[in-house]
Amino acid sequence: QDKLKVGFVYVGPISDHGYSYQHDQGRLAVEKQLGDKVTTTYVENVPEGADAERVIEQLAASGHKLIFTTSFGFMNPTLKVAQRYPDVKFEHATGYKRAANVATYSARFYEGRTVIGAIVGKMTKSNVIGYIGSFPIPEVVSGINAFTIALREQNPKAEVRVVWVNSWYDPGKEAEAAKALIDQGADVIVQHTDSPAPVQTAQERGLWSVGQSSDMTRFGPKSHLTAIVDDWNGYYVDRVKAVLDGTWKSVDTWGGFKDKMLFLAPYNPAIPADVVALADTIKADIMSGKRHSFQGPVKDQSGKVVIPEGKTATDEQILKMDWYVEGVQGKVPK
Amino acid sequence: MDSHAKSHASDAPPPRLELRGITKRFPGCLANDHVDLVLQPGEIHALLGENGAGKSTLVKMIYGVLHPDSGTLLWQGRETVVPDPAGARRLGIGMVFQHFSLFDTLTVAENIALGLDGPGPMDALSQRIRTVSERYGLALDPERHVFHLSVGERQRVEIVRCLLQDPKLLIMDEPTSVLTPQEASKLFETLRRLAAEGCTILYISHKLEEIRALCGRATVLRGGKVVGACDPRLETARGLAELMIGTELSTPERPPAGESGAARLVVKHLSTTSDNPFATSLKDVGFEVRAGEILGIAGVAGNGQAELMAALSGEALVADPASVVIEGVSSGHLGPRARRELGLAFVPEERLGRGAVPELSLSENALLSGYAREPLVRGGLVHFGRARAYAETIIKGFNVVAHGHKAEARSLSGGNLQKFIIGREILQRPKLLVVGQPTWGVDAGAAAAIHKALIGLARSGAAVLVISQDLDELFVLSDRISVLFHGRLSDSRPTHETSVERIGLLMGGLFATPPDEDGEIVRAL
Amino acid sequence: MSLIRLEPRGQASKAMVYATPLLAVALTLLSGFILFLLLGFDPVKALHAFFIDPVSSKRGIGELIVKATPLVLCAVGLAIGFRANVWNIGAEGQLTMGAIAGGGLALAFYGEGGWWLLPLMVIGGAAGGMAWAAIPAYLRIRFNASEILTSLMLTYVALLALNYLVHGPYRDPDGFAFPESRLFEADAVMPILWSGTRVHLGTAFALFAVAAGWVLIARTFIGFQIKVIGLTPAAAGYAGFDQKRIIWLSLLLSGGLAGIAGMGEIAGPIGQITPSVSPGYGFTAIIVAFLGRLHPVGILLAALLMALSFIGGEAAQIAMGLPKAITGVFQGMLLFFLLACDVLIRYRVRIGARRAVA
Amino acid sequence: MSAEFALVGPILAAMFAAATPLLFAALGEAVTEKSGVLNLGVEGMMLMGAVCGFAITVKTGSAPLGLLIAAGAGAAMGALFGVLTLLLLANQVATGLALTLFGVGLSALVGQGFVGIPLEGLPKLHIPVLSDLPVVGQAVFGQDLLVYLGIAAVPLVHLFLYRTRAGLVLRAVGENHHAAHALGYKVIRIRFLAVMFGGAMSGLGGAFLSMDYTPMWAENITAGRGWIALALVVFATWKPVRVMLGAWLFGGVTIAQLHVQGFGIDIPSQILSMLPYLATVLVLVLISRDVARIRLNAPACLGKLFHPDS
Ligand SMILES: Nc1ncnc2c1ncn2[C@@H]1O[C@H](COP(=O)(O)OP(=O)(O)OP(=O)(O)O)[C@@H](O)[C@H]1O
Ligand SMILES: Nc1ncnc2c1ncn2[C@@H]1O[C@H](COP(=O)(O)OP(=O)(O)OP(=O)(O)O)[C@@H](O)[C@H]1O
Ligand SMILES: [Mg+2]
Ligand SMILES: [Mg+2]
Repeated sequence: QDKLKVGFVYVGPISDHGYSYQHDQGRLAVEKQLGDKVTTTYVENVPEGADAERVIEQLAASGHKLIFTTSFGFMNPTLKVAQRYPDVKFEHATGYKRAANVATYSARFYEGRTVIGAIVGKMTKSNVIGYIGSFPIPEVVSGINAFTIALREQNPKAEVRVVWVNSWYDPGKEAEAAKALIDQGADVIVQHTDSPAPVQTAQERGLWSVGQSSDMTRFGPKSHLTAIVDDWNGYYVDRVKAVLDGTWKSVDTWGGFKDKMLFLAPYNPAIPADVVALADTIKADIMSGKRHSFQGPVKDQSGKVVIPEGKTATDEQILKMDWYVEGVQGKVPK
Repeated sequence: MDSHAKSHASDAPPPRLELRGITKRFPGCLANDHVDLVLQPGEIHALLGENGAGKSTLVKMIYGVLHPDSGTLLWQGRETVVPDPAGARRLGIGMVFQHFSLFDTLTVAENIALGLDGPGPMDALSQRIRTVSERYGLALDPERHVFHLSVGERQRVEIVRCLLQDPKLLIMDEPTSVLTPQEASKLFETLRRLAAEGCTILYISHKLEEIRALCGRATVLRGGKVVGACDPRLETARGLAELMIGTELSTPERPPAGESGAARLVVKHLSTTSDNPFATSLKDVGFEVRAGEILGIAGVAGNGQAELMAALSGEALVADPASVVIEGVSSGHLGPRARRELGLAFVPEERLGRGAVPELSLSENALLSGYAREPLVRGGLVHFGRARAYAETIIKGFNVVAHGHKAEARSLSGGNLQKFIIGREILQRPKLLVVGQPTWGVDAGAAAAIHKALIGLARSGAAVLVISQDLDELFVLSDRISVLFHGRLSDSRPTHETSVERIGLLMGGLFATPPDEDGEIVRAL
Repeated sequence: MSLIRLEPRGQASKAMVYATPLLAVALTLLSGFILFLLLGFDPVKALHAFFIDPVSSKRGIGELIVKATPLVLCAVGLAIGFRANVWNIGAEGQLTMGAIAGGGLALAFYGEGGWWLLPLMVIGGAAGGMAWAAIPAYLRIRFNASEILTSLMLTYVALLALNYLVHGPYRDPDGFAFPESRLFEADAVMPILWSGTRVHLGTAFALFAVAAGWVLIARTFIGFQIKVIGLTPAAAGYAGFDQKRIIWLSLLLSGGLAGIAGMGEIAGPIGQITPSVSPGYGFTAIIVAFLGRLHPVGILLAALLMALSFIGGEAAQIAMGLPKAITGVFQGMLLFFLLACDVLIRYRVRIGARRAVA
Repeated sequence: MSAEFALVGPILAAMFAAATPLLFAALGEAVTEKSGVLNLGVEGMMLMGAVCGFAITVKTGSAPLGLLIAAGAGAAMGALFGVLTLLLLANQVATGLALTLFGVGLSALVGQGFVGIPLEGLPKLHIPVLSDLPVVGQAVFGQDLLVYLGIAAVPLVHLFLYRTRAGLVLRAVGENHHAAHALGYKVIRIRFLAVMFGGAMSGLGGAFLSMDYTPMWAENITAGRGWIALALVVFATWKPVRVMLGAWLFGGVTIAQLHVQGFGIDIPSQILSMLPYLATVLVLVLISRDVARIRLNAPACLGKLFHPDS
């Protein structure tokens, strides 16, 4: 019997050691665990534009029965191709549109940001946190907010300064942004971009940093507190199995710590034990549902209560988040 | 060293340079065909020939810029290969090129340094330049940029560059075509002095009177072959010319001017300013050209000729429209196209690169200016058939030697291209023709043809303005002559009431004058 | 004196004009064969994947055309400018502005469109590209500022402007704040010309541009003026050709065509405004223009070849896991060969030393 | 107020560093262009320098060797360009663009095994008292060595171009290649060397990024800086000192806009990011009006093909 062909479409190079790299790790996990039943194919560096649809269709036309399209910009192309190939299953990451043969999946990255917010709140001395943003999309904005809420819970005087670099991966620009934030007094650099340059810069200046997408410890062993790491391995293996078993359904998966879709890189040994304990507690509480990253009351910058006492933010509120909580400097670009 | 000489009696000193059977082929043409030439120490030797005869090719091989396909070269009796110009300079060969090999944006000293091997520090070089240029009466400021310099001054740079290396052989390719008579005679003095010091001079020129005055021997090339040698002092200019072209030379007849007609071009109080700091401003220039006459404007290049040409052609617009009146229409504000439509035709001094596009065919070059007065464009579309026909008419009517209308302009010799351009303008039946340097670098035969055509045009009722530095030419052509100096124009004189000497003096400004009074003095003379 | 030297031909060789591209492709195949072999891939399979697979289906041919369309549109305009020595290297920015303007109209009339919307978007796209190209034109004419620099810098500005708009004013109100516009409604989408493929009306514009570009260059007096200005500006001044007009014309024309290309992408295969409209078509078009020897028909062929090399690279990734990086190397080689072989048109190669002189 | 003032030093420090890759690449390109060759492949040459310098340093542990190889890799790319445009007379604009495409691919291929490997940056200068001076201390005395090297290259290139015979010959070749040929200069050889020098400098600019600025290798690490460098050469009218000022202007505005964002000023980041580009255009417009100066400095044969027999 023919092996199942599984295709992966990446927006960046698999060698980015960040976003696309992590997805490719998931592909490799599939190969490793189900290698006797499946073959995998990937296409890297696919521009989010007219080209995406062609690549996806090319995979569908060449006999791939399950195709993972791993960037938000692939959403509409995926749906267009899915319409023409009803017997092919599609999985689109981070999007919000589904169809009978298109499932969506994403990770609750903000959960990780809550934990690091608490850690950073304990570690900062200057009470100024530098935050490097890629693009002002809800995923990043909700991350900033979750981080800030947890940060100020530990340290009400702390404030967050955001610099947008308008790129997911530009080491030079990210380093420059980190320098600017450090020069403005930040003593911890948090990033929601994919290159290790901010970690390197923080290390050079003898300050703390938090990585993103993959474990960046080796780029700044003295600086790297931890990192939020995407983990698609389990999900990909599950979904491929579902196709093999014939149990695949179009669902929306939005997994957090509990679903092992993200984890934190090993803590820096320099983090005091009580802070580690605090972080572990928060993580455990999130997993058990005892705690939510957006637990009322949450006020926006004007002081208005957006999430009332006793409530937590709905998924829709998080998915559409385009406002800052108290404690973030500046305004969300619109 | 002398003992190595093979072809000469061992007691006679060997010639400075001997060429034997030099042959050079270019794609599609045999430029030099078994050329033999002997140059003795201390002689001034002329190399004569029509445009395209192969003179420049031959001397470039001597200087190592080109390499012969076959033949041998003996330097002071010894068989030698000149690998490149630096090698030539080491042997003691210097050369002044027909088309200057100068670098506009570099200074005089830098330009000269580039032509020397081991010029030493710049300061010392500047000092040497001053010394040498004073000794030979070729004033030069080493610190100036070349694009500030007049053509004559540029040539001085080239000459001084050669003199600085104490050459044993100095090659000069058409050096005087850009000089005033006074400058030319000064150059001759320099050359005679050099020759007296033992330097050999190989001299190329189309100005046969000069050759007669300067050179002791002449070798004539035709179609790449040596066709004769003579002592030019014993020949007439006409005789030399006929030796060159191989047939009889017809000199243009100049029928007496008829009644001069209506003023076709009236220039009044024409002054220009330019944002280019290196331009010469015109100051209150005024003249008129009437139907049926030829007005000559003499002057050394750099005295405002370029600016006057631009102001007349419309390439530069002037502030006051009424300062240029063509056919009764104030035109100072009109561009070239509108002026052409009024009846102006125009032959610029630069042929290749202004008057014609080198890479384009003759039929396209016919279209270049022909569009204005010939029906070559219809509804925005080019009528290539008619452009071709027009080109062929020009080629036929003006005896242009070319491989038909498809030939690229750059493939034509200088004289033939000039005939083509002048033909292109004349065949548009202009009411007014402005010509700059009509025969610069053009051989005697072609020059005669061009002169004839210009005179013919004037006699048929057009007004013709000729701007030239060649006084002989102006005296052949013009009914009246003015002089342009430092941007000011003298009043015109009927040609027969003045003399080459007087005009030459005016052109050189060889009288002490405070600059602000130039105009007055020019007018007074 | 070297053993191999180039000797100018009296006239450009007509035969070589057609022979050199074939020679270049042959050399590319040969060296590609060696490259793939060295990297441990089956060369025959790889070359097949690169050059044959993509065009062995109707869909593949359609994709080739879709990919070549914006390249042709941009390159035809650029070539006209390059002929006149107008160095517009900012077609990418003009393309982006075309998308911004044309797409903005689609969004502005969302829900109230009609048959008139698409023509309006085409005009808007062209106007957007032209407006963006008008800035370098104005700065060059008025201030003598090099259009090389200004058009390049404005490209970055345009890309950032697009980025700003999709995060803000153009953002889909129902799109969970993601940086994309709504999907265009039917009235704002380019009709498909060849059913079963994505070949859209933009291709017709591209073909029209090729034809019109050819007429302009080869037949019109304006084309002649452009040629003269490009070859010898002084002769153009002498003939009375207005250089400023030609600068305006060629920048507006290339900007307008690039704008249509950008608008064609968003209203065609993309169907909405996204942060990245073009994967560098405006830059690639510069190579295409020169590969096509600045001739519209040549550009058409060069664009197809470039498009094939992009699509072939993807096909090779899918078929045999050839990394993207190798595609870039291979593409570079193809271009080098194409550019280098052109020397044979004007020169012939002579082997053997020049006859030693005397 | 004083908080903002205290930022002047750090902003300057960051500006010098941000300008360095641009400075190297643009200086090299200025020399190349002065010889009459327009090489648009700067981005590709920078990438090859970046990846080779990084790879060698990782493999051998020797940063000087890495820099040497980076320069060599850039020069090799320049030589490739030279073969195509100077010997085979290919169009320079198109070949330069193809070189960039090729360099992007080849550097990614070479760098495949070097992604995700950390590297110590190059040593910083620290002069005990001076580096601790307020405001200028960090900026002027506490930079990476390559930053000083880049700045030192400015007077060196200037002296070479305007005070040495070789520089004079190079300018002459760029001004009028036919005349230079007639005087016996080896136009092609001189241009070849100039193109290789430009490549070597681009390689160093790229290596500064991968070995020092953000010591790591990533595909396309130059992120378009090669293009900016090209624009700066035009901006500077081919003058080394103005190349430096242009690089500082661009780097300075880049850094300054990040600070503005950090202060939370309510201007969209995309608009702020446009500022370096707009500032460059603005200054260019202001200085371009002096036509004579541009004419005096622009190499008249830029981009023109040269064949000795025609
Ligand atoms: N580089 C070249 N390639 C092809 N043909 C050439 C080249 N140089 C010269 N020729 C041709 O060789 C012939 C001789 O040219 P050359 O320049 O030696 O003539 P000349 O006697 O100096 O003419 P003139 O009096 O016009 O200066 C001409 O037919 C010319 O067209
Ligand atoms: N773009 C061009 N550049 C140069 N020459 C051209 C061009 N186009 C055409 N020609 C040449 O012009 C000549 C005639 O062209 P064309 O066929 O348009 O005219 P025709 O048909 O002879 O004239 P008519 O329109 O009066 O019948 C041919 O020799 C052709 O090679
Ligand atoms: Mg000659
Ligand atoms: Mg016809």
